Amino acid sequence: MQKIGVFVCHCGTNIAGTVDVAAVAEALGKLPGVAVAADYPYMCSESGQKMIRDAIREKELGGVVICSCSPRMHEATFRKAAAAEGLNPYLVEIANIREQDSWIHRDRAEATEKAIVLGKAAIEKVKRNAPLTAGESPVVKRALVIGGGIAGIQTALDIAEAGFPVDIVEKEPTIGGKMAQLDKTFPTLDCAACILTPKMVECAQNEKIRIFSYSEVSKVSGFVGNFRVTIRRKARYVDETKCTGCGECTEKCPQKKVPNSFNLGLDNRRAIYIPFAQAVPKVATIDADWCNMLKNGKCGVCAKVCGAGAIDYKQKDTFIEEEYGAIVAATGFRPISLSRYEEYAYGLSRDVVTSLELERLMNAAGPTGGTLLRPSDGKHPHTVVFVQCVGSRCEDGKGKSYCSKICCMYTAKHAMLIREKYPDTEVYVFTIDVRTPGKNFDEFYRRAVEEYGVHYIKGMVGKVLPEPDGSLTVRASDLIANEQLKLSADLVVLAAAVEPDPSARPLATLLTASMDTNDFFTEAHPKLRPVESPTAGVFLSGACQGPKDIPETVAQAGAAAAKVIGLLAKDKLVGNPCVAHSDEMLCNGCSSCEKVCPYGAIHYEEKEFRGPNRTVLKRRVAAVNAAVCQGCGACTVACPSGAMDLHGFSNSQIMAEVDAICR
Amino acid sequence: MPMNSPEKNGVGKEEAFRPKIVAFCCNWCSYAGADLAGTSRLSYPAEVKIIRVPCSCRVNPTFILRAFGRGADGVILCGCHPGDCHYTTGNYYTRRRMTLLFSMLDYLGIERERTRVEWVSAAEGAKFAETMRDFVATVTALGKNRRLEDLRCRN
Amino acid sequence: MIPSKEEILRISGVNTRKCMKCGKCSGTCPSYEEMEYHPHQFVDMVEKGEIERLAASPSIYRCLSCFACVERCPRGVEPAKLIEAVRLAVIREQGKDRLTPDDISALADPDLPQQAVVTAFRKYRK
Amino acid sequence: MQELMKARAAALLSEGKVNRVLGWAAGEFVYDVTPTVFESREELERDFVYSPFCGANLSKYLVKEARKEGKILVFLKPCDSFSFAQLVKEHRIPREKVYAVGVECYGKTDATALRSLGITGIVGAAEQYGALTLNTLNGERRVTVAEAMLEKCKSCKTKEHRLCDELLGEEGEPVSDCSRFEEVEKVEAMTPEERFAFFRGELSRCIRCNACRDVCPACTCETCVFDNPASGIAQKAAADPFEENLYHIIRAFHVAGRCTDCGECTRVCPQRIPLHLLNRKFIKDINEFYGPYQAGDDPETPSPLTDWKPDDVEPGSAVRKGGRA
Repeated sequence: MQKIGVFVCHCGTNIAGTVDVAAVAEALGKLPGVAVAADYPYMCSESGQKMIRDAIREKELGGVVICSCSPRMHEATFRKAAAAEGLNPYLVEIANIREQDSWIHRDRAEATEKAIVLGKAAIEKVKRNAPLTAGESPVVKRALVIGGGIAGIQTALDIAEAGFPVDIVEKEPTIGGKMAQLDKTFPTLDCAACILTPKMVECAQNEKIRIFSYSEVSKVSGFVGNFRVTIRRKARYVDETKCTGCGECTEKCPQKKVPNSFNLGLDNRRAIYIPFAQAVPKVATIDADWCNMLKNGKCGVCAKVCGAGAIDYKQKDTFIEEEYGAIVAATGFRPISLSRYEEYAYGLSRDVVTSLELERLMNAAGPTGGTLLRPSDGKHPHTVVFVQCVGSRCEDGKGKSYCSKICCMYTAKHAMLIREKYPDTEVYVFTIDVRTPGKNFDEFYRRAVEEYGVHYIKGMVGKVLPEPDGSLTVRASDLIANEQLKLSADLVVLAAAVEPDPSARPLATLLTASMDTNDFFTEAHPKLRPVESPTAGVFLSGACQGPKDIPETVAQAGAAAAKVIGLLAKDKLVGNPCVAHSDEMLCNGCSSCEKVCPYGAIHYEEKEFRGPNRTVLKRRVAAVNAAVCQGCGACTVACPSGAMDLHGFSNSQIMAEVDAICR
Repeated sequence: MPMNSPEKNGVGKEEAFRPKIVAFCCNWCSYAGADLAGTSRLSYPAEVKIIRVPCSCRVNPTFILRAFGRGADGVILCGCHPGDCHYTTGNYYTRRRMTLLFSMLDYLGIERERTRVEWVSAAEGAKFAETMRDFVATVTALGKNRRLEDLRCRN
Repeated sequence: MIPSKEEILRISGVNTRKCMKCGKCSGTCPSYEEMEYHPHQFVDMVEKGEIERLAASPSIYRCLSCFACVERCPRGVEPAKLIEAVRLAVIREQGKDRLTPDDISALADPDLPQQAVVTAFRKYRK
Repeated sequence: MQELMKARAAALLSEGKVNRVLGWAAGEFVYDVTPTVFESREELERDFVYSPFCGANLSKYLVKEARKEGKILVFLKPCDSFSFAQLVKEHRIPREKVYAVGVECYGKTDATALRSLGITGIVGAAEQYGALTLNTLNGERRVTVAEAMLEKCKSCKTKEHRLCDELLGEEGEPVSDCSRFEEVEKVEAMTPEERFAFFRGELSRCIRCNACRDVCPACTCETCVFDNPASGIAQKAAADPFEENLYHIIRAFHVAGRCTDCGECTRVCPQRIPLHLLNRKFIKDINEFYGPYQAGDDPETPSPLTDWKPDDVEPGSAVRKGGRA
């Protein structure tokens, strides 16, 4: 029989004051299997630990129970002591007779009796403990950042700064994301390009960073420290290594009628294009949907003008496979489609635009060269109406139930910029609330009102009506004045709600990372682990986790990078040995466990088993990836056959504890 | 002997009845909450014995039935508040499982007050102690658990 | 008897607590100028239990039941249904019909679609 | 119908589309019908039956049968097809190894019920248009199908099949006036004392023969926890009186969210314990708490116990709501 040592701590008078520790040691010492039972003033002290170590050595103990303070306090201490003596640390159990006994009970007899029961339960548990060894797995010292917006850029830069190689996968031809499309940034009004493009260049020049633009992640396997990722490099029909970005082809391409997606379709570009002047990588891309050469083989102008010989109409999608230790999701956001909000006449009048479109209309590199002109007739607007919460805070089935967070501030910015550049323009902002929590945010909004004379009106716009004369009639309520307003506007700007980029959902499936009902990635803990996904090794950066402005995004990007660096700095990952494991002889392969696992730690294998009469049976059985499992035990209860059990908290251990307490 | 004879169920010696209570506590919230109750010296009856589990979702209905079978008078399960689970979703599964189990026990005529699920965070030491006091009082008032032991008793 | 707030909520099936006071209902109401109390005020007043004031106001007959407010409300509050409920509660009372058959000849003009008369008749009397 | 099924089975066998047929075989008595695997046209010709007594659900046998070489033909009544679909959903049966033929069913007959109607010595039975003609040693007797229906058929929920490759006979429709929860509601309406007494009366008759488990199409575990000494709850005979209770609660819990309410447990119980009352209570609770759910209905919807919503009902209030006492 396994020899068990029981050590009862006085904790000075903390325990001994209420619990008769000697009596506890005596009572527990009489139990079958207990080889030694002793008490001592401070078990956690050097001499107390020595007492335990001596007993382990001399009595050849196979298990140790320490009746002391909470395991949350000193479990690690005592495990270490046992390990030093060659006893597996997981053969140590703690009976909590301080926080859960001596400190809460005053009656000595009662407290002593309870201490004995708790000791008994721990003894019964330790008898069933198995020596556990934490699994180790190596860490591939390379990170993958999915998404090349400001979030992905910042995360990649920070990781590279720490000396680890990083790859950025961006689905567009250039990194930069939404921020590259913005004009100015709140609350400082510095220009987005001025602060973003240096970072983009830094990414391109940093030798630790590789940029896979016009690429997508197509397959992910493995687990924390050892992901294996397949990246699809979409054919851009231009050899990236040869293209110099001179732009000759984009000038000569005869297909001029391609809606310019970078300018949100407000103007046109060619079929071969570089999205914007500061694109990284500055490489042309052929839009296969519009290129005459690719569609019907009639053209080839770009190939002719390209001095570098970079054009390759025969280019195909290629796949590269790479290993990573950590993956960062930075897939960002986009404004929702407004097609279902007919009342605002978006799509009916070209002078009803979204805020992101306004950014382009005000951007010096935009379709109007930075002069604010109405898209319909190119005239200066004299009355501009902003509508807030278009699709945000909506439970009408058309929009999003959450607050998009950034609209109040960027609208204040837009209003301010318009008033500054065109003082003759009247600006109205219709709001439900103005939400400005953030450093210098409320001051910024107040400046818009007080210094720039923007008219903020509490109330919503009910309808925008395009008039035959080209103007827009805006019907809205002014709740403070208790009036219905009818304004004639030249331009209406809608603050469309933001939503996660649609590429996030399929990516989450590839990563087995969980998402909320709005398709934002879920954090491992909403307060304490906000930049980690519940899936180990997957981190979250930027608006893919929830609506965020630039400062917040950059802060979170840095935090995600720090988490990645912390992971990559390790040579080996030592797992928690208290993980689930499946008895494949009992497993039905029914997938119940897989469905409740929050970490995607369970997969299925077809395995061969010996059947009756020398036959071989193939069965589907569950297998737990110990490196990914966090040991919650949800699967153990979902499993109907009892095949799934948890190391360290096994069914038999818990039932032995129950028995010891109840008998 | 008639089942409800005073000698057998101890009526008249009510003050001597001390229920056996098993409390399953998740490691991250409720066990820490219990520790906080201890650190704050908030007393609750010694009848409560805590079993530490990593997450409330580790608690198999079998454990609860086992406890009753072995003579427990009440079983309480504590976990993180819904939405605050250390493992993100564990307590949501717990909630469904225990809802169904308790409903079944009630359906079988077993006093529903003998089973309880309570969400206690690591900061709620006072709530933990209060919950335990209340639960022990409830179970004590119910008296000894016999329904789960005696279901097949023929007379 | 003017019904209670609970009664109005029950008849209309509206949850006034969902209102976030954005005023979009009133921003969209074609009958706004005609009304003493506007759609958003209706929601607010029902929520505060001021049913009597509403019931006494001619506003309840000014609502066209066009349901623009119902269509546009971002929170699904459905103000028109509240107005409908209050109007119903009023005309259900003895002798409170808004319209009697005798009134019709005075109202009728050749441009008025007959359907409007029928609708008004259905809406304004028991 | 029987001849139609026989012919179709024989055809599929000879085409080589399947190499075995899972059906019902005649026994010594006409009401003693046994699930059987037929391997040849001759065996089919000799033994295959589809009679009013073919209540047995064949889907569970597929778990073992589908592991063998070749494809197997199975005949499924509507309720059986739900069990089949659920087992496929749980990966217990490889769908491609089974050729499922749905057969129409208007309720199967309970021989015990016939006996209590005074009909004994049955040597033949035929069903047409809801009427049952029984040849007995004492002459011909006629009853309606409804009069002597199996317990499970009385609360039939649908006559529509799931997941079948083909149908013989007509496809039915869901039973619109299915009142399968009425019995559960009756028990719920009792006081706790009455409920306790009721179930004590029922469950105390259990002899732990395990028939309910062995027939249950949701109980297909490779090794049942009650047969596994390591599980801590294994035993054939009750160690103390509580064990019976434990056995039935655990069994019901293990199949909760997976039980299709096929009613086989009650059909095979030699002690006539209404075991479906336990399973149906779980189904009713699931429907009320988490929205209507039918196991085996479709391959996607997650089982309610492997799913959750942030605003699910709390255990305490749920019991108060469900218990009503």
